[in-house]
Amino acid sequence: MNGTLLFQTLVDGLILGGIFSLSAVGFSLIFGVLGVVNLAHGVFILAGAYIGLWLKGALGLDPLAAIPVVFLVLAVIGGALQRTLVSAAVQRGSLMTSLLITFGASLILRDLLILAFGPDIQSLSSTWLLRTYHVGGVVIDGARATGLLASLVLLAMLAIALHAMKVGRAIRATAQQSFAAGLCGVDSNRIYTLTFGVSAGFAGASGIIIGMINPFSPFDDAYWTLNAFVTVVLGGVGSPVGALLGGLMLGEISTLSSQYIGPRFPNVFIFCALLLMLIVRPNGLLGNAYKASV
Amino acid sequence: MDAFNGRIPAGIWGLSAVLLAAAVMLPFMLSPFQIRLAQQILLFGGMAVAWQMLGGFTNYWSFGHTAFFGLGAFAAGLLAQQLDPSLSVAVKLAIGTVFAIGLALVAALAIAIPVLNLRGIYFAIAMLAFAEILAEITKTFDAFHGTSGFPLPALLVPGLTKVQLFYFLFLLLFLTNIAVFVWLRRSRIGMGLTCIGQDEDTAAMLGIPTERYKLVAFVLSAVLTAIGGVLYGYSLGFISTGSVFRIDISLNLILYTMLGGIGTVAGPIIGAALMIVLTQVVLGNLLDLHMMLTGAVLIAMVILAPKGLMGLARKAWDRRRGAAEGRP
Amino acid sequence: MSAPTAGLVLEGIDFAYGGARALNGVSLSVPPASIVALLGSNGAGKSTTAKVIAGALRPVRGTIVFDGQSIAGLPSHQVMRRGVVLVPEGRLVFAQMTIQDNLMMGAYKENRRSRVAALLEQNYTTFPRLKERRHQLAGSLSGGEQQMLAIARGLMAEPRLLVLDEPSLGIMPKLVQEIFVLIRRIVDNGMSILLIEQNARASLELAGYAYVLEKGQIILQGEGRQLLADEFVQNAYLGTDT
Amino acid sequence: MKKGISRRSALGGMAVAVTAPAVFGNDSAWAQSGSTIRFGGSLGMSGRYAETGLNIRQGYETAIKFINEQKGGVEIGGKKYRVELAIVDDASDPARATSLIQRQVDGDVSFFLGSYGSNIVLPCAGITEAAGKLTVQVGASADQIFQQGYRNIFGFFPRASRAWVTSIEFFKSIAPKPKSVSIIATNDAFSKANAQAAAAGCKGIGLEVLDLLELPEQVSDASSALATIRARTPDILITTTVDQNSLVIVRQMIATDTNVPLLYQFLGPQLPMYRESLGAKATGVIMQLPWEARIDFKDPIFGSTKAYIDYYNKNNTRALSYHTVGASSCITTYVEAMRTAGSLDPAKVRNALAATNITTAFGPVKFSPEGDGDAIVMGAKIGQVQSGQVQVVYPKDVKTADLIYPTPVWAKKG
Repeated sequence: MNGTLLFQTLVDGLILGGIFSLSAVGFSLIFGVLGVVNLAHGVFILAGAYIGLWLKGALGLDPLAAIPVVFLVLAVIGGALQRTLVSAAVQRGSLMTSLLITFGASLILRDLLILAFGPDIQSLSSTWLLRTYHVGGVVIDGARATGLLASLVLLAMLAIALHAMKVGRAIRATAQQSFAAGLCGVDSNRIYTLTFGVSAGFAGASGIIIGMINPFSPFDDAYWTLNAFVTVVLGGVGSPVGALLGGLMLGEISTLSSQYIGPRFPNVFIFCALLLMLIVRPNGLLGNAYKASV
Repeated sequence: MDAFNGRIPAGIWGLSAVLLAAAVMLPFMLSPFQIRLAQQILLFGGMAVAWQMLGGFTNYWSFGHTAFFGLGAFAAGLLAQQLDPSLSVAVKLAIGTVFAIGLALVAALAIAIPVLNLRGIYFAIAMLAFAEILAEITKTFDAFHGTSGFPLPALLVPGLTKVQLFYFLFLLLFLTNIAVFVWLRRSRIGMGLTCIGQDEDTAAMLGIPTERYKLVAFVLSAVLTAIGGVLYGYSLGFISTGSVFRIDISLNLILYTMLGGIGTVAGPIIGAALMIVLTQVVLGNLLDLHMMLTGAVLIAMVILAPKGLMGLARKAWDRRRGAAEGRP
Repeated sequence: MSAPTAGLVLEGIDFAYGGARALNGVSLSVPPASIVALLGSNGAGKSTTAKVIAGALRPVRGTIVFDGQSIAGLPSHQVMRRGVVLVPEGRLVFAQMTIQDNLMMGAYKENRRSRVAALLEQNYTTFPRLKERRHQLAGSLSGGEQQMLAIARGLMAEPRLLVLDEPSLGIMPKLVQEIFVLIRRIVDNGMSILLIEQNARASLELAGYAYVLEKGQIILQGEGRQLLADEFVQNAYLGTDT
Repeated sequence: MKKGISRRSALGGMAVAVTAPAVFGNDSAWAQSGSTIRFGGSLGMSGRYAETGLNIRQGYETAIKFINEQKGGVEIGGKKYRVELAIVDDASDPARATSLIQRQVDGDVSFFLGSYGSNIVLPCAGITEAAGKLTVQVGASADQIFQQGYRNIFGFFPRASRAWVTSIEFFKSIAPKPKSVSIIATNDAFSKANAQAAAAGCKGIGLEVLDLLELPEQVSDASSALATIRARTPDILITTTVDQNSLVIVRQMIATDTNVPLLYQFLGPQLPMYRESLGAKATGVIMQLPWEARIDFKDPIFGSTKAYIDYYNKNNTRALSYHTVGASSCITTYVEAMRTAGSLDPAKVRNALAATNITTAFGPVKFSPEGDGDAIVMGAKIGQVQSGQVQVVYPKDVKTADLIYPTPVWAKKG
């Protein structure tokens, strides 16, 4: 086994994992706080990329600079979705029915994306992103490294918000004991809406970063939802650190199996890791940030 | 809950007999397109009934039943290629079905032991992952031909067109599924499963062998779904991973069940009929918007009728009876 | 309501879970700066009453008035802003948060940082044990300590009426005593308390007035000491004395 | 109470509205009326390859519109007909596709325009073939379709195993002679079949195939495959995957400084979006050109390729793709076959199709005995991106520019 190649593979996995982490954190938060598996997550991500594309075309806004705007737009969409449909489903039916609701929402939102932007593949690339760095024999891909960096910054911001801000405390408290949080004066419905909004916002932001690295089309949503799923199950539910850990594991499993077993195998390995983790530790390595283990 | 031990009322028997007679006559009166729709209603409605054997009683909602569907189709299809080409197709189908049943049995037992210990949403996710693994395996290893696909032999029976023939095969499976489901629901296992659905820990404390009941229901459900896959594969004549390992098949089974009314026999069938007709007839000619409308219908149904159409009907019935008897 | 009355007044509260009647015409009142006990056996409807008062459950019929304002039907996060704070049965602390975070959640409605700091200080003085462990996760505390934390969290909200639901349940007798001493001290500060308990003796000794709830109805009421001497109460709730 | 009733009646109404036409309605909407020729078929408009679906659909629509509006219909056997399009979305789901195709067969549609993806095309072909209906399509090229002995299925593209004939000839013509080749494919039927055909062709002319790497169907990261390519650099790197994956791979090649003397991307560089997103870095990338706008052909309906392009651009905002031209030419081919047959009898039209030897806006059309495009006549040309434009570099008689080989390393481009 070649040392540089191994190191290169590890670095590639790390960089890939950073993007998975950011793309999954919103999914993780909704799952942790509301107990809802949001099947519209992938569409949120793509919507972020498409809104970034529109902003770039219409206003000439650089994709990175568009992140705050995209975050806000997606937060409003996500919050509205929770207010109207998801809460209705949870009240009338069960948590399980929320899966069907978010699936239905994903079909609608995806068709809206196609109507607005067409089925074509698009790209948010900036040519400056295509730069390459050589560090001691290891090649680092500038675009992806930027993605990793942006992911880390955004994840850190979320972690700080959840732990140091009053509203973050309220989100955590609601996730753990919504009844007791209500007794403390927290309006849990508002927290749920806020959580959905923030999560959608993060999904949108990750969409920008994904769009800067890879071309995208409206039909990629299932891929990203599934990846978020795996990331959360590997890392842990509800916390940015869990998402980071899960994303990095996913990235490493993906690149290592691809390099040393064969480039067509990563999916098999990823899903086997997922199943294994579910059986051994259903809440992921870090467990559920809010509740005791299943 | 009078369903467990009471006799099935004569009215239900009568209705069933009429429906069955109609079902047998139907393919000789409908156009091939209409028979194809009926085929799908029988196949997917019947599989939704099979899905209910576990998911209808308990919160163990499998989001990966397409795993067994695809397993059946691939097992029978790949076996048919290995068998002596001089064998008649009917024999190949029969051997393939037996093989698929065996394989589904083994797979279900193997996966059930770890997965049935997971509760609620985690079970759902684990099943989804299981389906993805099987799908990826068929695509990744060339021996399974999942990526490029492979043909299945064409089954012909003199006197029947291909659509009619598969209609009757699907009908047969459909009736089997219903019979097994009704038997299960009326048996001790059904009662146990219902208790598990209410509160699994309490059920276990009451001495209900929860593990065994869940396993029986899961395996039955898996095997019957695999047979559906075998027949579907033969009816298409050519399959690939993309035709049988489809997440939307898993989701549709749940959707049909929810739509019609979970826990009932008629519910999944009504749900399947409604959705298949809606998506393929009413919205069939739309090029752009049918996915969006499907999503909208799905959301509307879940919010407006959380207990499904059967739930609504029952409520309306109760209300009318209540009014007739002068109760509020 | 004709004349604004101080304190909490419940009148004719009915409540049902689905079809099952849980409360049937419950009326009671808690005057300012007093301790009122609500006794009853398991399943009598005590916790349901507490949840109805706190806004977690919506009564089918009846009025709930606190300091002259109707609070019936308000959601719990609004009821607590009116000054009625419930410390729920089973403590329900935020197990995955630190003790300090738990306390700060108690002062959620308070936006002034300085006031929150002062309240923290005040409660740490009352509960020195919590101060020592303020950076530990609440889930690591013992049952009694969690109860302390739950009460402290309630106090952080600066309630005018504290509803304590079974504070002695599942706690070592030594700590129970401590908790009851604490309850008396709280009332000295002008706060009133509705104490919901199965531990009838200690409660009756403490309470100025008490109600007995049975199958969702108030079947007996009177001054604490009076009830302590009541033959029915002795037989039903106090058991054989030692 | 009130809410319950309205909800109930709403659902009841929905159920009736939905089921009634299905059970009792006839399928007259599909029937072939006296003076209209109806083209049926399905396309995947809502799946991963919906972009192709849209391109093909616009090609059909353009031809239909032109025939009806500009030509006032078509004359066959002395009678004037209008043409009409009745395609549906199969959502890449075989159950849906087969029943929708059956509906059209029942409704007497005789002329089908095909979908793509063998798991859709093959079951549908079984239905149309059994009913004696025809299919001409510009999507599916899997060998299996043309090995079933079907008489009524025609395709514009040479089947996958023959799609590399011109490319292999092109490799032979390169100087200095390349010695080795690596292939990156993705795990889907289209890509796999083409990769195998490419590998077989390369071996046939003595090129050493260093690696045949297969990535998952949707590629988000190709870093490990590229590390292998860097470890032993081939003279030619071929990727046989769809646009989106091609772009992922090439961008990662640039970002990881993975250089090869010649990069051949089967699909992708044809797209303007591909070239825009890469800018000057796109220079030198080789592709297959099933169609090239600058080569003008006579077209019996549109007049010429140039006239076709003008008409298309006047009526559409979407950039013209080879699928679009091909789709329009499918209808041209049908109409020409009907004229030759002088009849709408499917059997006669079938024989005329089998004997087709015309040029269309797409180029010459001639089918092999099995029904796929003739590998020589309909084989793709070879293009190369040069200064943001696609130039034809092979075959020599139609080339618009000389081949750049070896291409400069990424860092030297722009």
